[in-house]
Amino acid sequence: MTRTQGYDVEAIRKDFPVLARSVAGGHPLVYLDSANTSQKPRQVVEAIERHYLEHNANVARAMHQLGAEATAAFEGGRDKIAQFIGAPSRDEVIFTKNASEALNLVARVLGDVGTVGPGDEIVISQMEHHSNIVPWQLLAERTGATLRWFGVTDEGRLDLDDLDTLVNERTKIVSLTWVSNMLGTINPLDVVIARAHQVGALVAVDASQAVPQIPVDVASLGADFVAFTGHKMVGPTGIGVLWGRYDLLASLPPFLGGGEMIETVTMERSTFAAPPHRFEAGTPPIAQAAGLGAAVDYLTALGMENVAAHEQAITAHALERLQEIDGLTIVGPREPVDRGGAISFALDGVHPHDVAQLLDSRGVAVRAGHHCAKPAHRRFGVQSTTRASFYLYTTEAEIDALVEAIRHTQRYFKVS
Amino acid sequence: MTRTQGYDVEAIRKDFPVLARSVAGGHPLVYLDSANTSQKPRQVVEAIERHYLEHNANVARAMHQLGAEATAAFEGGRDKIAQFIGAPSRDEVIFTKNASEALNLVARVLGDVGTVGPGDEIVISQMEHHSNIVPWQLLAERTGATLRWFGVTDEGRLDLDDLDTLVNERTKIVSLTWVSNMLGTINPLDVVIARAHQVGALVAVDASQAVPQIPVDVASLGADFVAFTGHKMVGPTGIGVLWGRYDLLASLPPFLGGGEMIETVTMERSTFAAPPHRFEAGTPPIAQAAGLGAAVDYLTALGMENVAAHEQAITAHALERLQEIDGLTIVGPREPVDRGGAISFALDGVHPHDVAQLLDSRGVAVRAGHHCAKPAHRRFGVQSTTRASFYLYTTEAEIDALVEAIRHTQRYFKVS
Amino acid sequence: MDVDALYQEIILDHYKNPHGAGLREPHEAEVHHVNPTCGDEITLRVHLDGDTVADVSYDAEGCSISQASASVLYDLLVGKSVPQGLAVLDAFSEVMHGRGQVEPDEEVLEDGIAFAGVAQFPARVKCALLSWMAWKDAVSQAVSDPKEQ
Amino acid sequence: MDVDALYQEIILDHYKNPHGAGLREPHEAEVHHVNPTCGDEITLRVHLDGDTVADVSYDAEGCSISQASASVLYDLLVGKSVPQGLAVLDAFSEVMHGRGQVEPDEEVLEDGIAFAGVAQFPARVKCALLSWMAWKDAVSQAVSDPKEQ
Ligand SMILES: Cc1ncc(COP(=O)(O)O)c(C=O)c1O
Ligand SMILES: Cc1ncc(COP(=O)(O)O)c(C=O)c1O
Repeated sequence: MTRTQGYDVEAIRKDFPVLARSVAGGHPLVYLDSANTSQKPRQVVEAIERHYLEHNANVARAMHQLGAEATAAFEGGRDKIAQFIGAPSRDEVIFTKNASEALNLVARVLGDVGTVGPGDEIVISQMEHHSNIVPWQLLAERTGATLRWFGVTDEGRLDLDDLDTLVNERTKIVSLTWVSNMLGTINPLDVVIARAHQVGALVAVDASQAVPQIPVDVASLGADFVAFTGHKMVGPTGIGVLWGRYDLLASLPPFLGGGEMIETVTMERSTFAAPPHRFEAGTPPIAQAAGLGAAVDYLTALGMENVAAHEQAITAHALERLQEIDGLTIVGPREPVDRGGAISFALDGVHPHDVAQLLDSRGVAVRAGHHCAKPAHRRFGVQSTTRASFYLYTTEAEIDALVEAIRHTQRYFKVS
Repeated sequence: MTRTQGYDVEAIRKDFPVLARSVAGGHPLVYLDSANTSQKPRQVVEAIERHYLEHNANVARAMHQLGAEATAAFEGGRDKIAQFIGAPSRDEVIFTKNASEALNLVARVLGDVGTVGPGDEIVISQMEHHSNIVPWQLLAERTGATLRWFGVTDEGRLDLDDLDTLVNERTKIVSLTWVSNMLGTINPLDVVIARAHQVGALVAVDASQAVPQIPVDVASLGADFVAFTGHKMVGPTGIGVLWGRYDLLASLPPFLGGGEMIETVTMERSTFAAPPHRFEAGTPPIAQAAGLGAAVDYLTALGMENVAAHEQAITAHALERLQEIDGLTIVGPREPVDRGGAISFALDGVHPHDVAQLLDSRGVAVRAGHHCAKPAHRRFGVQSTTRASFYLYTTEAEIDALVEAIRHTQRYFKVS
Repeated sequence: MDVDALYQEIILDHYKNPHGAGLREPHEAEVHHVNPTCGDEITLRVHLDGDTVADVSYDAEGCSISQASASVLYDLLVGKSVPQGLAVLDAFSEVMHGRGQVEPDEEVLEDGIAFAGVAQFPARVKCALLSWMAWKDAVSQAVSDPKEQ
Repeated sequence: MDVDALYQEIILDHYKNPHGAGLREPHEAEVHHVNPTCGDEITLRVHLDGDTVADVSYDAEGCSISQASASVLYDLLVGKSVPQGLAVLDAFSEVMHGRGQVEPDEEVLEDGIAFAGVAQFPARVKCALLSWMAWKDAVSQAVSDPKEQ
């Protein structure tokens, strides 16, 4: 079995106390739901705890020592994120509440500024998470623009056959996921971005599943906006990130109005601060930014190349083992090539809900349902699937436990 | 000095480790910036820590044991908030990222649904926090509606003289703060709500400074929306609350689109879940809701009547002591009547920034600036003030330390 | 929590051989309900003959619990009067929301007592109630607008 | 951090008696800058005579640091050429962002060296830079559009 040089998964697991838990029935927890949310290492939780108990204050506007400490923790989180994703400037990093808000922010302000109107087109894909579908549907509805989308091939890849007709001179915005949370597919963003920019469209990338798993450099990616979320990258809930090109951000109006995002306010009118603050109304997620900074430190110490290699190795093992099971059909690419660590599957004769319940009774935590990707499910003629997803702490033994629990499920429901 | 029966502030302070800190120069911390953000008791921080290390999972959509535990923690936070504010139904409690998002949510969806247009009026007041000004300015700009406002009397009270002309049949929305974060004023909401409802206007209340300080019962208040924020009520950052009347919420379109807020999604169109989920796109602030639940438990154990009485007593003491200082002018009501625990003041000959800096050098943490209330400052002809604000852990000795530090400041700048 | 409490033999039998499945004519109301969390769906029709539930027909896609529950609903409600049916629904809901503390009445719920175990699995209660909520909705539509359709 | 490092005697003197305060004619550019955090404001005019900074006039409201900084700016920049002035601005900025690690050059910064202590108070750096950023903005406007008022 492939092992990344010097990557010690057993040592890593010690940082995640929950992984040593046992669940109902006394089974050790086998957590295979990391595409849904990742577990948090002690280092991240302690950073949050320390922040609250020792340095808590509001930021920017407080000029006492505690305020300076809290501001350093918060803005330090921004610095760390900027460096982690290769942002040319820290001022391009906007903190939101999650990836969904980041994507909605883009859709709302582009709508407010008149980027799209009747006759204009917005292009997404059939494999998007609902958070990268609904904001664009709502924008199209508000503005009269038309929503179009890339299809998905039988293998679960982005169908680029009609790239040049789909993305055309009417296209104003293209918004695409980097890694599919359902199919696991890693999309070839470069060709889409190149085509979109050729026709003058803006490109937003949903990197919610990418930033946790693979080394990301937004400068070389070349997109205009990149959205992701803290809780999937060993960070806290309650914080997401929107990265945007500075000149573009500087040309856009605010999304939410309130404290921190203004330059000056009179009853008649207000002027607004420069990015990123223009887009951060109200008290920001201060402790969460401190926690996310610790998450970035944690990932950086492991090395994102190593995290990606581990994910790759575990996914290869899982693809191989799962395909040994009769009656199990993987929905999405079956080869560990351009593929992230989420595997959705159907099991003949047992509904995904029931699969998940039986696995849970063996301590194996997976997700069942549409994984916020109903159109992708419909594309494959299934209403729901069971999904196992892996992360930097997942072991081959856990994959083997998954396989054993699936076989148990088949026996329980008498389908094998 | 008045003391609330059985309210043991010294015992309470032991729950807040940061209050035992000393800051630069070895001075014990005197934290008088609670209107900006409150400190957090150990109980809240531990609830967050425990959640992350033992029960972390995504909610609703995860059907394994950990997912059930996380969902119980998150929805349990909602139950606690609902009970704490007297909400007729838990489904009226929407989690946002902060109070600012809650107010913007209301402004955006009322705009989307066409509540206001040209000729219609929105009424706010001159003492609002920017978070209750800017969203309405932006709404007025987007829709052609007119923004109007209540003035403020010389004493710092809401000027109700022209209530009946200001709130008239053209008025569609009235949005008002309950407790001013700058002046400290507690507004007589009942008369405004009665008048607004008489003319058929909706009423939003910014309760960001009220919910932390006084017993709140939204059912008897009678407003249509109430917004507040977790971090000012001994809870975490990254979470706010919008309460709304259920029938009203059920009639409104979504604000942000994405995971969790849908009923069904196809590429062509989507339908949306019932409130509160309709308004909670994406992964919600899960750990923060668990923490906010612990904050509510903490406040409930103290008793909000006791918290309010303590605030009242401390504020009375502070008003008295501060007025002993020559050259100090309080901006806002000088009597501890219908008054919250924030006192803004000017000191002759010393700019508020410099006051705050000097106080900080003595360990006394206050805020200097416009406190996100520029129009209220302009109303009183000052560009900024120094603000001391108190909370359930503030002692009379800390007020005395403030007074001593102000006198030191006057000596330092040779103005006394 | 023991998974055997959830997957009672009766439930698995109804799942494999659902009673009354399929959409039939005549009907006075048709509704479509979805469990947004997992995507389970049901299209359900109600045919009333005066005050009597003459038929309940449905097309459901979902897990064993939601499918079996629709099958049991068919057995329990067809032939009853609307008020009787609503009383059964109340009894069923009460058990479902009872977190395993409410003793089901076999006289009233018949095979439905097998769902008592579901009440211990909060995430599955919505599965068991999907068809019942759909039925309630459909009946109220049929009663309020009996000529329509 | 010792507050005396911040409030040097020189700073307090400039604060009490600001040099060059008030708005004057003629000017080629006028700007208004605000520190959004605290509300400090400055309206600042630049008058160029050829390449020379002939006058800098201003109306400022703010703390001792921001007021004294405008006063020192007046002393340092009036009479210099624009490139010389920008070099002084660079030197001043460098000290301000140096977190107390950058040694100021008295030849260049004169009274401005008193602001070295400000660099240890990150929250106050913006106060010290407010007038300088306004000057930079005004000069670039005056240079790019010399005829405009
Ligand atoms: C009266 C008032 N309204 C609104 C807010 C905004 O709260 P938040 O910053 O948490 O959005 C605050 C606090 O900053 C406030 O004091
Ligand atoms: C691909 C993708 N996009 C967007 C999201 C939304 O992230 P969040 O729920 O944190 O807003 C997710 C995760 O749920 C995701 O997997």
